[in-house]
Amino acid sequence: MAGFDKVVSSYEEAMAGLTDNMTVISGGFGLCGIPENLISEIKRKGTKGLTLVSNNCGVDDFGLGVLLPNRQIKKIVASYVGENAEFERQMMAGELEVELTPQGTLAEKMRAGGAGIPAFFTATGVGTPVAEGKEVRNFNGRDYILEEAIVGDFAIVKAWKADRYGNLVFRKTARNFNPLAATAGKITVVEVEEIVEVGELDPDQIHTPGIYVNRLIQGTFEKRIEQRTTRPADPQAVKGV
Amino acid sequence: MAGFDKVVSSYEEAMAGLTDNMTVISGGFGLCGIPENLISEIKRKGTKGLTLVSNNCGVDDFGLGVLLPNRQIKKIVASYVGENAEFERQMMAGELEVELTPQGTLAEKMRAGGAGIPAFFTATGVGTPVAEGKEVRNFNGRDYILEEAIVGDFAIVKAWKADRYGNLVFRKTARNFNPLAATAGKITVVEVEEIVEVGELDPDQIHTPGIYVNRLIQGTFEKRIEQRTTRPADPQAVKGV
Amino acid sequence: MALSREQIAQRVANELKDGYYVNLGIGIPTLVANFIPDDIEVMLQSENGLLGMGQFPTEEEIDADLINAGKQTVTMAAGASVFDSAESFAMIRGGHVDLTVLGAFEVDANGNIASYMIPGKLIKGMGGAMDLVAGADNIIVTMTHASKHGVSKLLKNCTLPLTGKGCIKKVLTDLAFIEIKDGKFHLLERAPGVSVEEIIKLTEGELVVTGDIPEMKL
Amino acid sequence: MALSREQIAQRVANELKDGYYVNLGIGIPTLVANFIPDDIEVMLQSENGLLGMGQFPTEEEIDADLINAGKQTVTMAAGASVFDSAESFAMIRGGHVDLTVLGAFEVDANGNIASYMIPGKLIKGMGGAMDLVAGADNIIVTMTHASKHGVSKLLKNCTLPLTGKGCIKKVLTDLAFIEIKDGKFHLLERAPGVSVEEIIKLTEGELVVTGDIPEMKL
Repeated sequence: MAGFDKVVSSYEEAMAGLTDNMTVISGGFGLCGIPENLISEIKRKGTKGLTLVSNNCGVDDFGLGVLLPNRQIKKIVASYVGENAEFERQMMAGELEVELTPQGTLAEKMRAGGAGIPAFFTATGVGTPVAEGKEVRNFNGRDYILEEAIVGDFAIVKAWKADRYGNLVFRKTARNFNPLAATAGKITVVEVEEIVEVGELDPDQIHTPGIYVNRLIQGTFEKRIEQRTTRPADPQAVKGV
Repeated sequence: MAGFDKVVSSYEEAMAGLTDNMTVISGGFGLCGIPENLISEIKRKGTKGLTLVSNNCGVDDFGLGVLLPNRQIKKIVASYVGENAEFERQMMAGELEVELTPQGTLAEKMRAGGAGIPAFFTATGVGTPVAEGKEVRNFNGRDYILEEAIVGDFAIVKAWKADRYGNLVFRKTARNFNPLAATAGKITVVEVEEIVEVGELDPDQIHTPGIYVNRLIQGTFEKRIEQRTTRPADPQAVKGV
Repeated sequence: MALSREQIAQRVANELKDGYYVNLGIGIPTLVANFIPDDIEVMLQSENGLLGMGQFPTEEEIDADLINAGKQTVTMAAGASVFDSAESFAMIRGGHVDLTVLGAFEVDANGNIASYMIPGKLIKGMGGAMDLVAGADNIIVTMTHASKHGVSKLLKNCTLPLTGKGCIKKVLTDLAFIEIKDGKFHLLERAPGVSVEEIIKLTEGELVVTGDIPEMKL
Repeated sequence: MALSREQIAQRVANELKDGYYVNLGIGIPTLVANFIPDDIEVMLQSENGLLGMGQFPTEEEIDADLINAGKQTVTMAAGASVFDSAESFAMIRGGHVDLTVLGAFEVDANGNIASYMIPGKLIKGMGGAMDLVAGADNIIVTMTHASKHGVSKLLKNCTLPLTGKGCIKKVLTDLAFIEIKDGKFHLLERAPGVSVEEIIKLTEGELVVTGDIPEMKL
């Protein structure tokens, strides 16, 4: 019996069933907390015509950006798509459809997708291009627009630790969109830095219960940093300059 | 400077500003994780005409039920109101207005209230008395009803641990509606079993960030159990009978 | 002979599959936990915010902070997780629970269910039942087939306020296992020793009987 | 003389109050953190999921898992908490943040703001800016008063796609601190050495000047 053991042994197995023209929701913010190896596997498979839902689209040679050169992405739903020359070229050339979505609305759309809420009202975007074609309704004297949920054929997620049942714990701001993406995939695939025994994680401290997770794999991560900002180790040293 | 120190020194101070006819949202499920002493303080103050939003209304002599004898409650929004004879009497006599709300819808209404979502669609309650007077809309072939958010003048919450900034950690199923109530009060008052120093709680493991908390007090709790169900300590002993 | 409460629970347990996340309602559904086959694993979801509900605690283990949706003291199984009520119903409403078992006063041939209110008599509230029936694809309703006075609970149309509309496909009573489709009840199995005629007599809604109806295996 | 970027940040910092939860946008707003008065405490919210953002890390402290919304490596202050993006914007959208400071390309006399897109030229996206301007009651926009070519950015009507409609009440430019109400700009303070006439000249929207306009205190 397999029971609740979600662990798979290869990235090929992890992304099995992903086919052309599917919708994939990805966790991550910039290059922080992105499912690096699951993205690489999609590149390797060469799946085309994908609709990607992710806050950002990586950079030219890392993150979701690696799916651009072979034109694997048909459409992207994102809040911020700077930092990527090939992205800009494809968008300007009309080769790539871009649906800019406010960051909070994007997060809420994923949550709603996972939570069986088909649509919700928000004040975000009222009177802006984001509101075009959407219903506007007044509640208690203020206008709101109706936004619909997002569900993915796949969700790809990066967590820190997991047990074999797929209970997940995230680390610092690498959490970001990952717990939301995890709820919104018909098939949710998670890669983690460490898999621990069932029972090791404190039930009160699990960020994503295993019920949302279909497949789990342990990976190694580059964790590239986009803006390396530091302060001097010894402030006295600076003052002394 | 007070900074972010949310600690108050008395229950009187904790509930200061609560006046007649206000709306109070309470955490708790049955008698589990209820803000016992904040409820007692409302009883002591004798505030009347309250609209209470809570999954349950306690029992006759414990929990929110203690606000019934002096007719402090005008209306209750709850999912389950059994286990309480005085409640039933007042309801049947038309002295108490009851708005039965499905448990998941109630939780989502609180979350929406705290999250600036004025309304959302849900399939829960379609075709039932809950749907009366509510908009029905079809998304992707299924009917949903529109439910509106709830915001309280006060929210009363029971947590396990907190730091002085109001960062909260809940324990086991005493979590229930508490984190949701905490987000939905114009003034959110929290009582806890233990207040620890700022920095002691792991930032990755805080259930409710202090931004939602206005006042914090340390209390002692009876923690009454509604259904005391047990198994024999040693199953062999039973078999041996 | 009509099934006992335990036998109803036992028959429901046969519908469990390895790896199922299951929500068991109060009453007979709770008993299903006692009959989970040894060769499969299931995880019990309790809508007050627990996935991985364990057995009742010993007297020493009792913890007022750890209860199930029936407000009974419980324990946690290995791999359990705790969450708030919004997350709990996100799971339920979002269709992540594989099987829901709950009781009812009435069901009808259109898949409607009434389980939470008898106007003027019993007004306790729906708790999580409306969310559960709206959120689950796979629901088994457990109930007695008829009242003590022989009044059917499997109706043409529910008479009590509904808990959910058109959402019930499977009903297990003390007499029969029944599927609801196309506006009709379809008899799948009968309780050991109970005749098809007896079931027909106690079913108000249209009952389709196709071929030989097997006895349940318990 | 027109304020430097640092001076703009410094003037904004005077608006901070003890116990404020503050979201600082990318660019000049980020610099505000360097000018928080010693006698008050504020907590910085970063919309990627951090409340209690600390200073930049030392080379040894750098952690790829700990960044701010500008994707810069940061640290956590004492009492910090981490959460997911839905929770972060629940805070923002729900009005729990006390002050938001962000940049803009244009604002107009109706409180509209354009800050995220120059059609055909700059299409990077709005990130969290639309949520921030929709969620906060208390917003300060920081920007240069006019372009290098002397074209005003305080307009009758924004010309670029809007980030938010009717949501801006306070603008701090390199020349002036301005309040927006009743469809007009109201001059509150001028940068040291900058004349009222100069500000009028560089403000396209109607500018109300009432009485003596004090110089800013930095």
